[in-house]
Amino acid sequence: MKDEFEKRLENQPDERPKRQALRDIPIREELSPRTVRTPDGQEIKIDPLQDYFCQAGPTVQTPAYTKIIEDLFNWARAESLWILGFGTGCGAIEMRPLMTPRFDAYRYGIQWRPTPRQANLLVISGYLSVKTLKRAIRAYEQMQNPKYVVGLGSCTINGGMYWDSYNTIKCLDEYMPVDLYITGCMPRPEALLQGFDDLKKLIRAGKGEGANKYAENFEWYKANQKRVIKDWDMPDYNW
Amino acid sequence: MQSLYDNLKSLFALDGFEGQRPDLAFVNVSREQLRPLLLHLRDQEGFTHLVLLTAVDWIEDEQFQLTYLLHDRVNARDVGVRLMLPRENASMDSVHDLWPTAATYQRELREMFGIDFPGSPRVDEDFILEGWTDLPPYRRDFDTLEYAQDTYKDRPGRETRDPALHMKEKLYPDGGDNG
Amino acid sequence: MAFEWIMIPYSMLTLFIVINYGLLLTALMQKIGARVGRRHGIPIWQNYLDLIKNFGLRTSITHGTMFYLGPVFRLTGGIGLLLFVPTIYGSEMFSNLSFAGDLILALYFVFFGTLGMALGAAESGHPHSAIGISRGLSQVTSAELPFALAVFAVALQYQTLSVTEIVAAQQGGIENWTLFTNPFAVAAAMLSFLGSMMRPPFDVVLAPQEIPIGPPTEYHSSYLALMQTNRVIFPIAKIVVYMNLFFGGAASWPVFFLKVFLIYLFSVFVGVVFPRFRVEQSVRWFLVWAVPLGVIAIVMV
Amino acid sequence: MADRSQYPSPGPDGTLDIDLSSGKYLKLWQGPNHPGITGNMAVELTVCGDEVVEGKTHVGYLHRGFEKLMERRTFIQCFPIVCRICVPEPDFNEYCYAAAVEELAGLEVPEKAKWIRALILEMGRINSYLMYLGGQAGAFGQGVIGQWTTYARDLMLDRFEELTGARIYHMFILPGGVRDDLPEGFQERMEDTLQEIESTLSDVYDTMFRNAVFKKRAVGLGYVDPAVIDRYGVTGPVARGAGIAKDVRKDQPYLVYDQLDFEPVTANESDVYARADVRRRDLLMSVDLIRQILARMPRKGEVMATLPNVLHWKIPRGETYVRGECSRGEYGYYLVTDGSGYPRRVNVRGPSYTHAMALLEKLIVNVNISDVAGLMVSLHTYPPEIER
Repeated sequence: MKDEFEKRLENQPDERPKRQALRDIPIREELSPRTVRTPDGQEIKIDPLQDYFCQAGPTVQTPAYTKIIEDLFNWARAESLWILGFGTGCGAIEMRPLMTPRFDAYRYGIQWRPTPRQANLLVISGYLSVKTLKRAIRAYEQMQNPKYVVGLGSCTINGGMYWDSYNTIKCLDEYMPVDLYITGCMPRPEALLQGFDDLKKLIRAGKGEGANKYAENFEWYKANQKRVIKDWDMPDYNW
Repeated sequence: MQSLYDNLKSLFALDGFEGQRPDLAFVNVSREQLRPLLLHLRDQEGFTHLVLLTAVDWIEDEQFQLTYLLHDRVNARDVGVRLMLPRENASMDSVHDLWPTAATYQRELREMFGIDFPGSPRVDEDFILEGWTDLPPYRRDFDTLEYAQDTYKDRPGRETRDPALHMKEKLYPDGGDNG
Repeated sequence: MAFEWIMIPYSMLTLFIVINYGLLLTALMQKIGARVGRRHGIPIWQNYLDLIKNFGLRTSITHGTMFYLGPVFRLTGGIGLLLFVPTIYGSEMFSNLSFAGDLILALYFVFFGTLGMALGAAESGHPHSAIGISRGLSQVTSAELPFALAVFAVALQYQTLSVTEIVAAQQGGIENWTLFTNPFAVAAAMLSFLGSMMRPPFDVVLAPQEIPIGPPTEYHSSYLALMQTNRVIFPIAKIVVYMNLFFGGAASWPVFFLKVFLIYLFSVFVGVVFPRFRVEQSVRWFLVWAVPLGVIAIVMV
Repeated sequence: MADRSQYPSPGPDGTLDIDLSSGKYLKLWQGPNHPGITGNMAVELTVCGDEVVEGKTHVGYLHRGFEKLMERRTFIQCFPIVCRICVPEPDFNEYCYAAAVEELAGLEVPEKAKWIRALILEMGRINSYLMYLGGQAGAFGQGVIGQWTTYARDLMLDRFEELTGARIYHMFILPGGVRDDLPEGFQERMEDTLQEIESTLSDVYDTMFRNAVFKKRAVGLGYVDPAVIDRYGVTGPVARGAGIAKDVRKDQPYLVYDQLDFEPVTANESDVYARADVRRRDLLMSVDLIRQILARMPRKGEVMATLPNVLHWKIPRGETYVRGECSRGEYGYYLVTDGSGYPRRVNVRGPSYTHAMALLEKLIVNVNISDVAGLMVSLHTYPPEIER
């Protein structure tokens, strides 16, 4: 996985010619630059994409300075995985059984949080259509470092059944740093539990540095994302 | 169904009537006749339920086929009203005032086939796709495989085969006929 | 009673005990709720892990000063409430900084955290937070009303505003408890207790299916850790007040643990199988059922 | 009730003129990342105070272009992907597709295969309803119901696994019949599962349907006028909850439903509570139907017709529409063939298509924000079948 990632870093993402667009997408009018009249009557120019969002990119966060502290933190991170409750695909249907009596994932410190701010594990449950990819990227960038991504199902690995579909991406790790893949269509809850267990091992070993990987290769990821998302009407890094 | 056809035949100029099943038939109608026919079916004949409205792309003879499928709940029978439409800059008059739900179907057709329905609410908004810059994807001349290959990046190591050829060379290496 | 410096380390000790007990008790309550759903639920030490994890997150985003202060205020509400009422009756060590008029102060602190939270969450600018705050303030206000009435009833009944003296008046046998001497006040107070515990049917403030998850939507990493700490202190502090006012206080730690557990269990027990009220429904419910009880309590004294 | 005067006045074309800068309105997105949304879709709410002034459904987050993909797959290659169209109840895709292909190709399905198909469909219906009950209670904050029903669903998934080898995507009903016969002792184990489900349902009835708070929330919410049922293409439990006994299994019996005795379940209140109750009773009816099927099914016989060489399978030109009554309403496949080895056009007609778009946008107006989730769940919409 690692060396393959390095390999793909070599060849820049835009080595293939882009398909020429048959029509251009107008920017949504609430995002287009305009002049507004403030309550006290003066006219001001605003460019929402510039003014409304913080433009700072992600930064590489160094671990805690002493190893023992970092190990303690890693252990705690591994034992309390908060999953963002975002069912991006059909894999979400097996999330319900995970939270219920048969396979009770709460026993392993796995909980579901409704807001990306508090979650630190993003489960991409199955194929990602381009429209959802946009939202998934936003959700991922709003999560706090350290954060982890688990790709679920064959369709996140190489497209799976939808290898020739015009609307779903293939190989998810082009667009966000994936720590772990769980194969299957769809993976059984036992497979999910096993996958989470392996993820815990990774985190405890200090290998769950996806957020820093994202920060290091930020341009590469952005280039890949913008190649796929034709109407990029959001700031480059929205947190 | 035959009685229904005779009934309609007396009122509208229909060409062609295929009884697919005892409870399902298709009629062809011209563009002018469509709206009165739908109104008649809905109000007189009891076909009150618009099951679906979809299109078929007959690219060989440069035509779109629109199919309005109506359902008669009382007698449990369906009739599909077929209508041929020239293919380039195709446009059709909207029926969202007869069935409010038709607006949704027309939005989808507008997006997926590029058939315009002037006057249909929110018909020009994105429905399923977002920021789509290519041909309407459900047209026959849009090649989804080609699009996927030069838009998304494949993970190396995946190979796909045409099952017929693959089995042929596996089972009949001497190229025997397996038809 | 007079102030002495030794009180400060003593009350810190109280705080320490209460925090640990609260962390374990909250997890235990979650396990009890999970048992109803035929699950095992989280491990008993899960809350510690979550705390460490949230403190250990590397990045955090601020939305301004009040956003910082929100959790601080909330924590202050919890700790203040705990520290100004005697935890263990009669013990020099654990009666904290209680003084003659502490009942009024307690009443104030119960509300304080919510207000601070409102200020902080409002600055986060998330619409869900704003909606949650408006719901929360209206519901807490209507839930406080019967509690205040019940407190006044008790104060009238014992002719004092000092929690210590109220507890003292209830000693000597279970029949002296306010629970039996003034049942209406206790009933009103327990109803309002349900409303202030953020459990169904009165958890419309958090309401994961409607406005996930209400005021704390934007809070993360160490802010969230602060709020978690408060989330374990505040209920227990509140329960201490209830215990002292209505259930004869606690003369030793085992009694304290037992009574707190039972009172807490009451809200969980009610909450575990109920859907949630809409906010106007819950307000109406308090005004129709709880407030008259409080009025009766005052009248009967 | 809020003061209606502050609401926007509908213009001549029926559209509301909402001035967002007036500060009276707030745009609130429910979804796609929201626990109170069914699946992966979004509702764009414009709220005024605590009430919704306008709601727009946004779908397309799950679009995979099945109808396009099937145009470049042979008839037998289409069979494994159709079930992916609707996740919680995939079997109806398999049945409708198989039935459409059989009708156009003139295939005759063996008798026993029909019974097994009906069995599979009813089992899938039970799963879908169990999931719905949990969601409906959860949308009103009663999480424990979801725990119980999902556990019961797991039991039914075990039966599925035993029969088809898969939990979610069974790929069991293929053109010409079904993949396999029932395993040994299946009937007894199914009977145990059914009894477990019935006991769970009685618990659910006591805690959910007789709960005062649940009634307070659900009764009177989301009224669907029976007069607009057909205009909006409403089918299934939503229509039956409005007092219209509309059930494809009864009106146009497919498979073996003409040999089973049952009556469509209806209610008249046409609100969230009535719909939930209709689904609960319909679920009990499915339990009874499964018992009937297992009792009357022929013991032995073929389960698969002989297909032509599927690699060179050409179907003459034709078009047809096949429908079935799934747990949400009428599920249909419109299949057009042109004499080649590939379908010319496949169109999937999912009930959510009309429920989630036109109907929801109509019902959601003047609803309290807290009730949006409950209302949406009560329409029982599954996004994948809207956008395919």
